[in-house]
Formats: sequence, structure tokens, C-alpha cells
Amino acid sequence: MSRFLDLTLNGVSTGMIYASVALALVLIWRATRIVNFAQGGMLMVTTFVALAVINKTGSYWLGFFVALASGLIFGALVERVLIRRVEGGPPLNAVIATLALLILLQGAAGAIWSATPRSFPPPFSIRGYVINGHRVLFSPNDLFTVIAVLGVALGLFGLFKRTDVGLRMRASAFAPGIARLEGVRVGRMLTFGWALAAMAGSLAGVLVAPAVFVGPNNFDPLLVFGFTAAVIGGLDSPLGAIVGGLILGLCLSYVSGYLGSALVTLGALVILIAVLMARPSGLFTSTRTRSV
Amino acid sequence: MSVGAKPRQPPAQPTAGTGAAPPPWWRRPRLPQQTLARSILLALVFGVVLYIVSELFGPFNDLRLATGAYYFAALAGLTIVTGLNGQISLGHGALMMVGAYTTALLIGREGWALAPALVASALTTGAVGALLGGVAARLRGPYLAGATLAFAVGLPALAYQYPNTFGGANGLEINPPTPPSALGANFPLERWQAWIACFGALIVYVLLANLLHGRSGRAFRAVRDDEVAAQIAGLNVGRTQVAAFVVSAACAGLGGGLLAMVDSLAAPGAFTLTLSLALITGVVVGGLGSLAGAVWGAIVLVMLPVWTGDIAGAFSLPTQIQSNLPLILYGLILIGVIVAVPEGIQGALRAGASAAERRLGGRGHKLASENLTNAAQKEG
Amino acid sequence: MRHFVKYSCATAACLLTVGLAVSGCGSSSSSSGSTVGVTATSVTIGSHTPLTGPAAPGYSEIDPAAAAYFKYINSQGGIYGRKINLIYKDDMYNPAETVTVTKELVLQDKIFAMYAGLGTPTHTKVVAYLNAEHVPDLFVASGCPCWDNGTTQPWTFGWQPSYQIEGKILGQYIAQHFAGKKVGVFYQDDDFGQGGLAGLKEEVPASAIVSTQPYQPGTTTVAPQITAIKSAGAQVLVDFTTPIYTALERLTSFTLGYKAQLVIGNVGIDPTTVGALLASYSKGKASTALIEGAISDDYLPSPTDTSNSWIALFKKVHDQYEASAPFDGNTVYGMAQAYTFAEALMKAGKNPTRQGIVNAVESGLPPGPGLVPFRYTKTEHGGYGGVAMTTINKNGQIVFIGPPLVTNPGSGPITQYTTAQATAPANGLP
Amino acid sequence: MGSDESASKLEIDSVSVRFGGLRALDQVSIDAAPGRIIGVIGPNGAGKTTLFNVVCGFVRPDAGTLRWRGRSLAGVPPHQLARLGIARTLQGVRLFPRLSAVENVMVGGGHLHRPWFVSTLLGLPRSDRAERALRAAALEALDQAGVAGVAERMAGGLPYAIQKRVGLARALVARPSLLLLDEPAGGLGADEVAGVAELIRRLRGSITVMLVEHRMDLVMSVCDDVAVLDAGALIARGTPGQVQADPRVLSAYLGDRTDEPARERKSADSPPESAPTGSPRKGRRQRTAVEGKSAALEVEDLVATYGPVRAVDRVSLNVDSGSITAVLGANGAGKTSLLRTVSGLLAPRGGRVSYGGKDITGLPAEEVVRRGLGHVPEGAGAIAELTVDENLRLGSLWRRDRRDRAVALEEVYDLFPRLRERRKQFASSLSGGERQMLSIGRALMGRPQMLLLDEPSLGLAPLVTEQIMGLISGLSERSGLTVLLVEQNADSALSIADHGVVLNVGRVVAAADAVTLAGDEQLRHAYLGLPSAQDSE
Repeated sequence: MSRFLDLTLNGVSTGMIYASVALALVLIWRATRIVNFAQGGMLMVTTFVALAVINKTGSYWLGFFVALASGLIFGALVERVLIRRVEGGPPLNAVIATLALLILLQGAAGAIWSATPRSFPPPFSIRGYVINGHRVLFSPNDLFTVIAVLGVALGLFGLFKRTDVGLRMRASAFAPGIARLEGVRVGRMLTFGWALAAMAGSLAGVLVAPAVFVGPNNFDPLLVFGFTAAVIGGLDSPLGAIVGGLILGLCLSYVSGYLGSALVTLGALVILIAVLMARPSGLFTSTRTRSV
Repeated sequence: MSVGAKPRQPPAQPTAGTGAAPPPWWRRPRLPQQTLARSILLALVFGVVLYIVSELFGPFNDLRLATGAYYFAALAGLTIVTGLNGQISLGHGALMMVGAYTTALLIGREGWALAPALVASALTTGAVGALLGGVAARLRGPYLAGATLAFAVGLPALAYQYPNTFGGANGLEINPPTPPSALGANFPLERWQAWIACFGALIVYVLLANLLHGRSGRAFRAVRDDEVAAQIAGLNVGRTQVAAFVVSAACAGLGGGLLAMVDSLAAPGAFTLTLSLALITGVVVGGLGSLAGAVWGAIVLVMLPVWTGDIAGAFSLPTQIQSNLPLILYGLILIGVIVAVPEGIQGALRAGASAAERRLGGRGHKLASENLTNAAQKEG
Repeated sequence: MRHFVKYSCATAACLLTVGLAVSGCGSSSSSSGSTVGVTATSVTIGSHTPLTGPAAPGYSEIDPAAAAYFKYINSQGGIYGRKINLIYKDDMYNPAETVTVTKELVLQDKIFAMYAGLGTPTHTKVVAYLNAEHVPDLFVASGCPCWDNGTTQPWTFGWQPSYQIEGKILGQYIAQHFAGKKVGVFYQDDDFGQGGLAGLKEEVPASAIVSTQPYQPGTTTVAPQITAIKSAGAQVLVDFTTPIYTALERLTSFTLGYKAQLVIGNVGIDPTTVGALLASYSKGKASTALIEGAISDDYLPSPTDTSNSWIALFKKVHDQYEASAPFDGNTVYGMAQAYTFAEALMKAGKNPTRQGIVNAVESGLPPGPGLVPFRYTKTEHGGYGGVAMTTINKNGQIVFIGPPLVTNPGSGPITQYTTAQATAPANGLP
Repeated sequence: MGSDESASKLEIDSVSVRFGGLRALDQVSIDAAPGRIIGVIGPNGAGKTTLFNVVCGFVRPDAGTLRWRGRSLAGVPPHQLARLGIARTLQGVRLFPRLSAVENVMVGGGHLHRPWFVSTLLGLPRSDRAERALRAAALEALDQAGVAGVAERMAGGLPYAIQKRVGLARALVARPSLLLLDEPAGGLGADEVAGVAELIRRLRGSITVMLVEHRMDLVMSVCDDVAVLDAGALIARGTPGQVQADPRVLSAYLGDRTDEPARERKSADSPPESAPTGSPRKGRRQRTAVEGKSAALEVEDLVATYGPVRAVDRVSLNVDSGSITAVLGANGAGKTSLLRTVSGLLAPRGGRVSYGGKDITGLPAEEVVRRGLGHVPEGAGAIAELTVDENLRLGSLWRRDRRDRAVALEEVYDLFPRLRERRKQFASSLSGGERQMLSIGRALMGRPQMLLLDEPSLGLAPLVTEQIMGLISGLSERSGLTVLLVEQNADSALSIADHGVVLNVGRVVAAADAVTLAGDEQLRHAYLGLPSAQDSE
């Protein structure tokens, strides 16, 4: 029973990490209809930046916020410099462009920071809480992770729902033509969407870095599982990203714990297919009928 | 308030009959009308070309030729499903893995000869493709991408889960094929492997060309262009999509089998997500939707790492930078190509060819050049 | 239909052109008569190793370290006046790439010998080829017992102690010092972890092993495995892990409040690497606090033991040629291996041939920086034949706690090796 | 075809279809007797295409039966119809753009010549034969459609009219016994329509043809029988002559429905209880001071294209400041394209647009709106995923003055009290009329000086239409708003307009003041294909 509890808690904390990568992917998909394979590389770079700041200043929180800020800038930059150039073309080209960016970023990170992974400090203790005399697999730092992801999700939710910019972004995502008629500069909103998405991604990076360390390839699995989570939840739904991440995190924790770690990726495949067979556009996207 | 132009309809009647001037001699090779005869002839031409190329090459370039040939088989498969049928697949690396393991198991464990083992690999992978295609036919766009990506990541787990059959992380090794003694004792193994791989690729090319220019290829492309119109025209969209996946998977399976033969192995480390992503990159950069594009894609996949390595080798930089420079160049070149020639290499060549044709052709060949443009589009 | 023909012909023409272009470049140098890869002034050897990709961490340091050592040797005049030129190529730990780069090295770069090809899943795929081509395949960087077969693979030689040997010796230590305690094993699900586990099982009674949990390289969380070992009540935890997973295991155990006597295989103990990964958790103590007291083993001097003449030599070379890289266990590994190659080349004589260097190795090599002897004979190609037990002290340094022990990969006995380590030559030349 | 022709009868019996609350088809029964050409007409949104979709199996009817040759079509998937002898063309053209014309047609005949998969793969003579036979049949069909000359050209690059014919050939090649044509003349010029009519006429007697059309010239000249749908119900059936004379039909088209009980299209759509101020007057507007006003919008020789279609063809018009100008014309006449080009959503290919004396040609939409030009788009202009409040606020976001934004919001809510009630609801939950109000309200949030309105009455009940027209008229009168109003419902539009312009196939065919235009033959011609002076030219 205590094992089940441990696996569940482990599932929740890894699930929240997946959720935050999924969130980043969903934001970009909603804004520009592109699956951003470079997300893993972008958050890797911002995490390296954060680590450099932390090592220089000794302040975790400064590094934390620098990561988020550099994510914002990086996302906007990528959209302006690269994505603009492939947006109008065949949809697969954008995918290839983000893949190429991922390779480029991993190469650059390897050249600058070397392949050797580094330690990234957690802001809070990683010693698990004690419940009923049993030290569980859930630490103050895990709690921080959950709170931070939910906080950013809520923050984004608030931004979307409560602010003018959010309203403009949603209008641009749902109906770009109508948004333009109402004076929304849709191009800027796309850039801002990429910036926000990269920020959500960089959050995932700093949150997960203490547990997977910082290296050019250390975040690769994160992208795969984050994308899987986003697809499970439905690529148009931020809420779906959170729920998808949690579902995936929990299921994979149980698969790894009860069936063996070899089956984790296969488990992800099975879960994904099961969900998509029931709902071909994910849990939280309503399937639209095709037009004749 | 002013009133616009009065209705005046230009006669839009098309000219009756074919009307096209006969194409100039240089673009009408006199070839047999029967597909079968033409296929054989083409295969012979290609075969001779490849034979000459392989003779010119040293053993290592022969190996590159063989590598290019198995990449081509997989890329041609991906061309069918993604280029012609419009279904994105990020899972063809895993399909190659199915083919490679089938070949390795049949040769290594069951003692089969190479040829039947390769055929069985194509068939087995085709069957797996039917399953995958059944799922894929229900999914669209990024959801299909996600499902196939999960397939690419998930399938290698089977190798770890059943180490007794699949050899775990180490995978399986097989003996390379032995060149027949008739070729002489010093006949290089790599050339023999190149011949086999090219023969396989040639079969894929000819069969797919037959398929694409016949009913099935039309159906694939029609479903890609407009699913509703295809249904109205009597095509079973779901079945066509599954069929495309089956054909595509069979090609990838053969490609995987050839990989197993060329590299003498089947191991999970050779079939990671990176391979699947490299394949989709290859078809897009080569030119989506034509077999010629798949040829270019194969050349890119084989040669680009070589070129980036050579360029990087020309510098003398600190180890850390030197090691990563090829990756950086690879990424930069890919981005450059995607931005500069969004239609891929084959697309750019066609555009260039028809532009040159127009300039050279003059007025007498106006219709002919029009034909070329159309033909070029048709190939896509 | 005609278009199809036309494009096919065009494609064929393109292929031919590309073919001609490619055949033009490369494949020009073929030394007549003399040994491939050996000239009057140089010996060219090649290696495959992951320089990029998920397997690169740590491993990517080994070949550059070796190259640095060869540069040092070259600056000292080389071996019989020949400079050693090491070409190492990135295979990204992908076996198909390993095959390609190996053939490139052999066919195009015309290497004299394959040197320190890294990894079991990768290098196993080229052993048959190298043996068929009679290319010396020296000092594979992996502890698989599969290199150790002079009869079927006369050209292939291992170098480090096999994982079984290591497992056996660690197992004996556990059986002797922690008798009656429950043992849990956390291991990488490949031949490295499985080999270690198999060796361990030779010595530790099956009843004592309460849980064996494999992990997949690349997995992001090992919590499910550690909770299983913890709930099985293991009092001794054995890690056959890479440094990253050693660190992940330590962090997870820390979170769980799981305390057991740690035993860590040589691959995953390097205090520099593991310490760097755990540095953020040290809170003022040594960065290796979480692995303090861990039992391990080694066959080379510790990189932190500056009093050791070999370490001093390697540090000097490192500072001269590869100062920007860290100086850790991988560096020592790479340089020690390079030294072994220099020994073999020296022993092969003034006019080295491929057969000559194989004969030289088979006739036995001095252990050089190693604490234990090589098991090189006509039939045995296994490399170092044992290890010595170590532990991590308060300062994060490796301390030897026992004499060098040697054994064979099978069920042979474990015996002490009493010869002391030789002193490093001042000029680095054997 | 021959023997079973007598049995080749399509029976549509009391078919009803509902989409959510909308009743798309209401107990429609139509028989198509063998060998006859039946036209299905009706205003936009009458349910014509839905009827075809039901026949083809894309839409499952909620009630009623369909029988073909005496057998039920229930559960027959669309791709099997070809084998049952039913072929269809689609609205627009929807050729396979990256296939050549002849390949397009070959796809349509694919079920007639099916070689074995393996023989195709190997290129055996058997598949060659099948392929040749199919190609011959396809070329014949293209020839029949009069476009054999383009056989090898890529379909996507063909002129629109040619594409239409290729589409027809794609249906004909299957040698159907029943041919369903969905707007075969849509987007074609008069000469081209005549050609299509000739083609269809040639089919008479050999196969049954059912066609959905807005182009009355075509319907009237080829059909044996005409069925008229309005708001999902069959309202008339008879020969073209009978139908043209039927007052119900005229009122369905021109919107004069005073003698008819209002039919509710939407179950939830009761008209707004408090009609906004400025309730509509039934008579024409009699505005006087028109000549004293300056031109607000000037359009000169404007050209815009959608792919191969020239949607707007050298249109020129002026809209006076403070006036209401109605742009009329049948479906596909280019009205919406005209608005989209003016407001910057569609890049013009030629010509000039100026507003308030300043050139705004080619200015992007987000900038045009900042010049005080609001655009109320057609149909579901309300963004369904946003709430009423959000939709409205979106309209004023570009304006700096935050306080005035709130004022504007209150003003719009005052104008549409019904929206205030639903401010927290998502737009998707609104009725059609409410959505239209929301779209208009959102445009007003930007305090525009001019409003471009695209079919505000589309799909609305007559009463609601009346109220919306009243509202527009009131706005114009009270605040001097200039309005360019695109409408199919000519009578409603002209009831409030000062001027009217009639578009046909992208061109202006008539322009006059509203009173003159309402009685003009030209208008009736454009809508119902009645003979007019122009035809005798």
C-alpha cells in the first residue's frame, strides 16, 4: 500500500513536469498550428542560462526568474527569426524546421557547456514528508513543483481569461480573420504566444533539472512525454495538457513500478492509442464534423 | 455612384482535341508501351548505372551506396504514406526495426537464406503497417504525428522486454552475406552488399513506380487532396489509407532488412526516435511526394553527416566545440534548406528545369514546356 | 507515363554523376607493401565513441584524453620515431553508425588498428568485421566478457576488468562483510548491469538477494525501482549504474529516507562526476556526502590521489593538452588505455605489423598504471584480471581498503595479487 | 443503364434532419423519376446541400427514408454509391488539385476497371489493359464535357470554368443512372452557364439528374421539374414556369413575406422582445440631403481573386457619408469578396479603395479598422469560444481610451438588452439572431464611422431580420453611420437602403437608388433568371 502511495506521488510530480512541457506545446499549437519539437532544446538552453546565473550569484530565485525571462525572449526570437519564414509553407516544413533547431541547439549547448551533465539545485528540501511514520516519495521540492506548474497554469488561465492581451491571443487563436477585423495585430499575438509557451517550457526545465540534471540531451525524454501528454489531453486545450500530463505521469509510474521500467515507453504508446481510439482528438478537444 | 464594367465574357472554351505539338525528340525516348517491359528495361538501365557506380567506388563508398539504398527503400515508403497519401508518420524508424529484426531472426536463428528473409521482412512489416494504418486512418495531423512518434519510441522497448528473443540492449548480430565464389576470391564484401541493397532498392523503385502511376497511386493522391471528393468518386478512404500504410511499411521493412544485411545487426540503439525523425527530414528535404525526392533524401541522409564532418574537420578547435560542430552545421544547413527550398531538392530542380526550359524553348516549344511544368506537378 | 520514364532516366543520370563525383574524392592513398596505417613517422589508429547524444556524458572525455596522451608521447619523440595519430569518430552510441564509422576508419582512413572502440551494443557489431579483415581490435572500452576469446576472435582484446569479475569480487566482499544482510541490486538493463549482477550471484547466496531492479538508460525517474528495493527491506544496496543513475539513485533514496550500505560498481562511482551531479545537495559538506562510505572497487589509481606517480603524470599531460576538460576517472581511464597501447606498440618492435602488435599483446603486457595484471595470453584476451576494494572517504576521495584481487570471469577462485604498482616513467614512454 | 432504367428511381420520403436546434430539412419528400432533370432551388441556407448530403450518406436523416431502385439507402457509405449508379459533383469544384484532369476523371471511374493489386504492382499487361480502358473512358468523359484538350494538365491550375467541367466528367465517367449536381453553375459566367446547360440538357432521357442551383437561368432552361426549398421545407414543386409564377417562391427569395406566417428556423430563436429603437418602416427610405454629403468610401476598378476564380471583377462604387448602400446579388456574385477586399482581409489584385479621402488599398484589416471602418462578417461572426462579453470587448481593444471602452460596452448593452442578459454565456450557446446582434455590437464597440455588414439576415427568421434591419436603419439615422450592406434578401435590404448595387459574377450589373432598383427587372433577373432586356443583347 505504501508502495502504491509512493508510486502515485511520484506519478503526480513527474506528471506535473510533463504537464508543463505539454502546456508549452499546446500554447504554440493553438497560436501557430505547429508542433514545436525544438521545445526540449529551448528549455535546455534556458535551464543552462539559469544554472549559470545561480552559480554566479548564488541565488536560486534570480536564476529561476532569469530562466523564465530568457524563455520569453527566446520564444519570441525563434518565432520572429525562424518560424515566420516557414509558416506559410507546407505544414511539415515547420516541423522539420523545429527539428533542425533542436539539433542546432543541442550541438551549440554541447559546444558551450560540454556533454557532461551538471547538478541543478532544488529550491527546497528534497527529503520526503513523513506520513504515518513512513517517509513518502514526495518532498517539499515536489510540492513546489506541483504548485509552480499549477500556478503558471492558473497564471496563464488568468492571463487568457482576465486580460486584454489574453483576449486578443484567444481571438487570434480561434478566429484569426475575425480578430484582424477587430484590430488585433495577429502577428504580434503569435510572437507573444511563442514567448509565453517558451516561458512555460523554461519553467518545466528549471523544475525538472534537479531531478534529471542539466545536459544537452537530458531533456529529450521530456519532450517525448510532454508531446504524448499534450496529444492525450487534446492539443487545443491547456486544461487537457495538465490532465494529460497527470494521467501519463501516473500511468507510467505504475507501469514502471508494477510491470518493469522496460515497458515505460511501450506503456505510453498503449495509453496514447487507447485514448485516441476513443477520442481521436484527445480528451478535451471536441471533434468537429468534417464539411462536405 | 459609378457602375463597373459591363458584362463581357471572354470565350473560355478550351481547344478541342489534344492540340499539343509533338514534344521534341530529346524528351520522347522510344520506350516500350507495356509497363512490364518498360519496368524491366528501366531496371536494367538503373542496374547498369549502379553496377558502374559500384565498380568505380572503393569499398567504403560502396558501403555508403548500400546505406543510401536501404535509406531509399524506407524513404520511398515514407513518400507513399506522407508524400502521396498525406498521412504524417514519425514512426518509420520503428517499422525499419521490425524489418531488421525479422531478417536477423530468420537468418540468424532459423537459418533462412537472405532473399526469402528479406521478402518475409517486407511482408511482416506490412502486416504491422496494417495495424498501425488501422489506427492512423482514424487520426489526423498532430494526433497522427503523436501516435506514430509514440510508436517509434515505444517499440524498441520490446527488445528489452524479451531479451531471449531480441537480444536486449545488444540486439542481434548476423553474419554478412558471402559474395559468390564466381566473383573471385578478392571481391569486396561491401560491393556485394551494395549490389544486394541496390537490387532491393531497385525493386522498390520499380514496384512503387508501377503502383504510383496506376490505380492505387491515383487513389492515394486523391485521398490526400480531398477525402470527401474521393469518397464521392467511389474510393473507400479508410481502406485506401490503410493500404498506403501497408505498402509504405513493407518498403520500410525491406529497408530495415537491408540495414540488417549491410550492418550485420539488429539492435534497439540503431532504431531510436532519431532515425524516424531523420527519415521524415529526408523525405521533406529531398522533395515530398516523388520517388526521385526519396533518392535525393537518401543522398542527403548519407552525405550530409559526411559533409558536416568534413567541414568541421577543416577547423582545429577545442575538443568540446569540435565534437559538436557537425551537429551545429547539420542544424544550420537543414534550416537553410527548408527556408530556401520549401519544396525540397526535387521541387527546386523541377522549378529550375522548367524555368530553363522556358528560356531555351522559345515560342515553338511553348506548349511543350507547359507539358513539362504539368508533368513536374504531376510527379508531385 | 512518359514523364515517369523521363524522370527515372534523369534520376539515374544524377546517381551516376554523384557516383562519379564521390568516387573522385577519397581512396587515393594506399601504401604499397608496408603495413597499413604505418609510415616511417606515424602510426594511425582509429576509434569510435559517442561524442554527442544521450550516451556522450563522460564517455566523450575518454578519447580526447587518450589523444592528449598520444600528443604527449609524440612530443617526447613518439614510439620508435613514429607519432601516434588517433582518429576518433562519433557514433552516437548507435550500432549502425558504429559499423559505418568503423568501416570508414578501416577502408578510407586506413588505420593500423582499431583502438578503444567504446560500448558493448556498438562494438559487438564490428568485431566480426575487424577479425575478418585482420585489423587489430585493441582494448575495447567495455567490460563485456565477449572480447575475451582469443580462439574465435584472435584480433580482439578487452582492456578493463570484465563486469563479471568485478561483480564477483564485490560479491565476495558483501558475502564476507555483510553476511546475513538482505541485498538489493539496482542495475542498468544491459550487459553491463546484467554482467555485474551475474558475477555478484556467484558469490552472494541467492537467498540474500531480495530485490533486483533494472532500469532503462534514458529513463527520467528511478523512483519506482528504488521504492521496490526499499520495500523489500534490502540492507545492502548494490548499484551497477552509470554516474547519472548513481546520482539519481542517491537523490531518490535521500527523498525516501532510505539508508542502506552502499556498494557501487566501478563504472558509477567516479567521485568527480557523481560529486558534480550531487553538488547542489551537499549543503556545505563535500559534494560527495551522499556517496560517502560507499564500497566500490578500482583497478586504476584514483584521480584524486595526487601522490601517485601515474596520476601526477596524467595530470601534467592533461594540464598541457586538454586543460579545459575535467580531470576525472574518464581522463585517467583514457590515458591509462593510451599508455597500454604505447606499451603494445613499443613491444611490437621497430617495424610494427598488425600481426606483430597482436603477438606483442598476446605475449603479455606489464600492467602500467593498473593495480592488477592483464590477462593477455594466446587464448585469453580479457584485459585487467581483477580489482581492489575501495571506499569513498569524507573528503570524497577513493581510498583503497583491500589488496588487489584477481580472478577469472567464470567460477574460478579469487586470489590476492601482491606485486606493487610500478612507478610511472618520467617521460611517459613505456 | 438500359434495362434497369425504369427502376432507376430515387424516392426521398419525409426526410428530416436537425443540426442541434436547427431544422435543416423538415419532412421533405421528392421523387426523381428516371430520365428527368429535377432542379432543387431555394435561398441560401434552405437545406439544398443537406438534402444531397443525406442522399450521399454523409448526413444521417433523423426521420424519413431514402430509396434507390426500390432499395433503402440507409447505411450505405458514400463510397459505395458510385457502384450503385449514383454520382455527384460537389459545391465549388473540389477536384484533386495535384492530379491531372484525366487522372481526376479516372479516379471517378476507378470502380469500373479494377486490376488486381499484384498485377498493378508488377505492371502486368492485365493492369495495363485496365488502365488503358479507364483512360479511354476518362478521355471520352472529358470529351463529353468538352474539355478533352486539358486532359494532361494539372487540375489545380485550370481555369475555374474548366475545372467545373472536369468535375462533371469525373461524375459522368462512372456512367451513373442518377447524377446529383451541386451548384454546377456556381461561379460561372453567363456564357459558361449556357455551355453547362447544354451539357446537362444532353443527358436528358438517358439518366436522372438532380441539381441544386442558385443560377436561375440554368435551372429554368434545363429542368423538367423544379422543387423549391425554404428553411428546410419543400414549399413548391412544378415546372419552371409554374415555380417562377408562384408568389411563395418570389417571397422566399426576395424576402417579402408579409402574407406568410413567420417560420421559426431555430427552436430557441424567439425574436428579441424589446426591439431596438428605430423600428423598421415598411416603405422605402426617403432621404433627401444625399447630394450634400461627401463620399465616404470610394471603390475604383477593384479586382480580387480566390485561386482561379475572379471573385471581384473591376467593381467601382461610391458610398456617401451617412448613407446606406445595399449590395445585392445571388450567391457567388462576389458580394462577400468585395467586402473582404475593402476591409483588407483579401489582398486586391487591382484597383483602388479609399476611405475618407485616404487611400487604404491593400492596407491590412487590423489597420483598416483603426481608420473607423467596422466589418461585420458573414455567418458565425461571433467567436464561439468566447463569451458575449469577451466578444464585445474584443471590438474595442485597439482603442486607447479605456474609460470610453466601458462606456461603449454599456451603450451596446443598452442597444441589445438581450446580450446584457447573456453576457457571461459563450457565443456558441446563442441563437442565430443573437449572434448577429453580437457581431454588430462588437463592430460598434470600435465606434466606427462606417459599417460593412455581410448578410446580417442570413439564416434568420423574418421577424428577426426585420428587427436587425430596423436597427441598422436606426443607427444610420441617429448617429450618421455610413453603411455598406451586403444582402441576398433584396427586399429587406432595399427597405432601409438609400442606394443599391447589383452584382453578378463579380461585376456590377445595376446601380440605382433603392426605390428604382426595387422595381428593376435587372434585380429579378439576377435572382430568378427571368428574361430581361440584357439577354436579348
